[in-house]
Amino acid sequence: MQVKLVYFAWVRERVGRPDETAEVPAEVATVAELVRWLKSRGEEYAYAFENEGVVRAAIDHVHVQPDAALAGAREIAFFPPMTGG
Amino acid sequence: MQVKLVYFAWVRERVGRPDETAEVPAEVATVAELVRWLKSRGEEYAYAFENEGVVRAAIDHVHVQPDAALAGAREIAFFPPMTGG
Amino acid sequence: MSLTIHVQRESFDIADEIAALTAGRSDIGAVVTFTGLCRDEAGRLAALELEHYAGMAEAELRRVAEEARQRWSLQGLTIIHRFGMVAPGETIVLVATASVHRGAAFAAAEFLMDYLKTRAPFWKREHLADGRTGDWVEAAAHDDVAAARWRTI
Amino acid sequence: MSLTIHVQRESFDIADEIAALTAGRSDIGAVVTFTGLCRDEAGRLAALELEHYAGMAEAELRRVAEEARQRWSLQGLTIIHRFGMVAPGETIVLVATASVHRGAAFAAAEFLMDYLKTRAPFWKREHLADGRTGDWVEAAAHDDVAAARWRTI
Repeated sequence: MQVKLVYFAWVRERVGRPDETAEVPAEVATVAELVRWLKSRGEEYAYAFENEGVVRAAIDHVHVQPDAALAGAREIAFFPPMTGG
Repeated sequence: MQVKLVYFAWVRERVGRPDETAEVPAEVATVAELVRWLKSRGEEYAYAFENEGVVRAAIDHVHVQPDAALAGAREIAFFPPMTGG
Repeated sequence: MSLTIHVQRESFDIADEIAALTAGRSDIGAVVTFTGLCRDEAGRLAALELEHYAGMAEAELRRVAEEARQRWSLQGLTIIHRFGMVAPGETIVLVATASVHRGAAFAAAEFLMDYLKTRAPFWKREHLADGRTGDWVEAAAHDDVAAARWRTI
Repeated sequence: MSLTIHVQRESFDIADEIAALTAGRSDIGAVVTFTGLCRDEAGRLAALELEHYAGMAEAELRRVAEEARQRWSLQGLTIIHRFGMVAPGETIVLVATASVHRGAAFAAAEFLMDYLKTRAPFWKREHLADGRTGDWVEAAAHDDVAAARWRTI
């Protein structure tokens, strides 16, 4: 599955890029599995996701939990807890 | 005791004047006793205070309860429940 | 803390009041304003007339403000209450609070409105769209309930 | 109900937004505004930089607004959130609510701020007075607590 990944704030800084297009293997089915797969790809991802419970995710502009399915996703975002307002 | 009485809203309309100076007998010691004394003075007062529990009072610009003492009061106000804001 | 209390016939400018509350300061994180407006009650009203007890109105607003200042950490507080004739859509009252964090600003503004409604000596009378002078507005029991909830805090 | 949501770099004028919220209406009794401002943290900060997720920010504010609209009877609702560099004393966020009565306007404004703080995709970074770029601001646990209290209502 080809999907666009976008990163924000210190997750973006740690990964080293604001976005990328990834070819995700078919067996990677959930957000949590995607995080594990990314962490296996390089140190920058291992660093960005070192505390898995901290980084939040959204699929196609909607907040999701780690067990959310990736099926049909066009854009998956990873970011720290929000600090707007 | 000579005291200035002031009235507001429908209490003022029922009494028929915005204010007056009254010579209150010495035995009239509290707000509740002042109300009873006023009601004995004429129909307009009886009408204004027909539901004694409704009319509120203030002594020298401070809200008071019916049992408040009149001693030392310069200005006593009577008015309906407030509807500002 | 800056404290501004006005009882006035004239209208007021909310932006000016917020600007005055925050002017020259960079330690304020939150400003909450409440503006009360005259409604026409589905076309029934031409205006509301506000009678007030001059002298006590200012004193009572000052007491209510003082109580808010003691309960919450505020950097500024503004209360403006109009009297006289107010047309539908016009402002009647403004409460503005400034604080470091939003919780205090929200709570203090709500407290001020709840207290002011039941304690500030103002009385509204309706003026009807057909030209007649209407009745005095009756105090709402829910306003007493709203004010009472602060007593247990 | 009028609904205005803006995610923008530019500053905004609170009076203009209140005027837009109430323009041409005479059935609104209460307007509550919350303005969040950049603090300098006792001189430590030169600015806050706000990063945001364009597209999702607007969508999330719209979802939060929709939830407020379903919970309370509102006549109007405005949310403006800035991004980019914001200097101390400048505004970051505006929430404004209009309703017949003050209770709904206050509750909806507080709800919007609580939810927006924990759900809207914005991230603040400090820029220090000495010219260095500081850290990303950490999310406050009390913001999660504030947001959670609405879930049981």
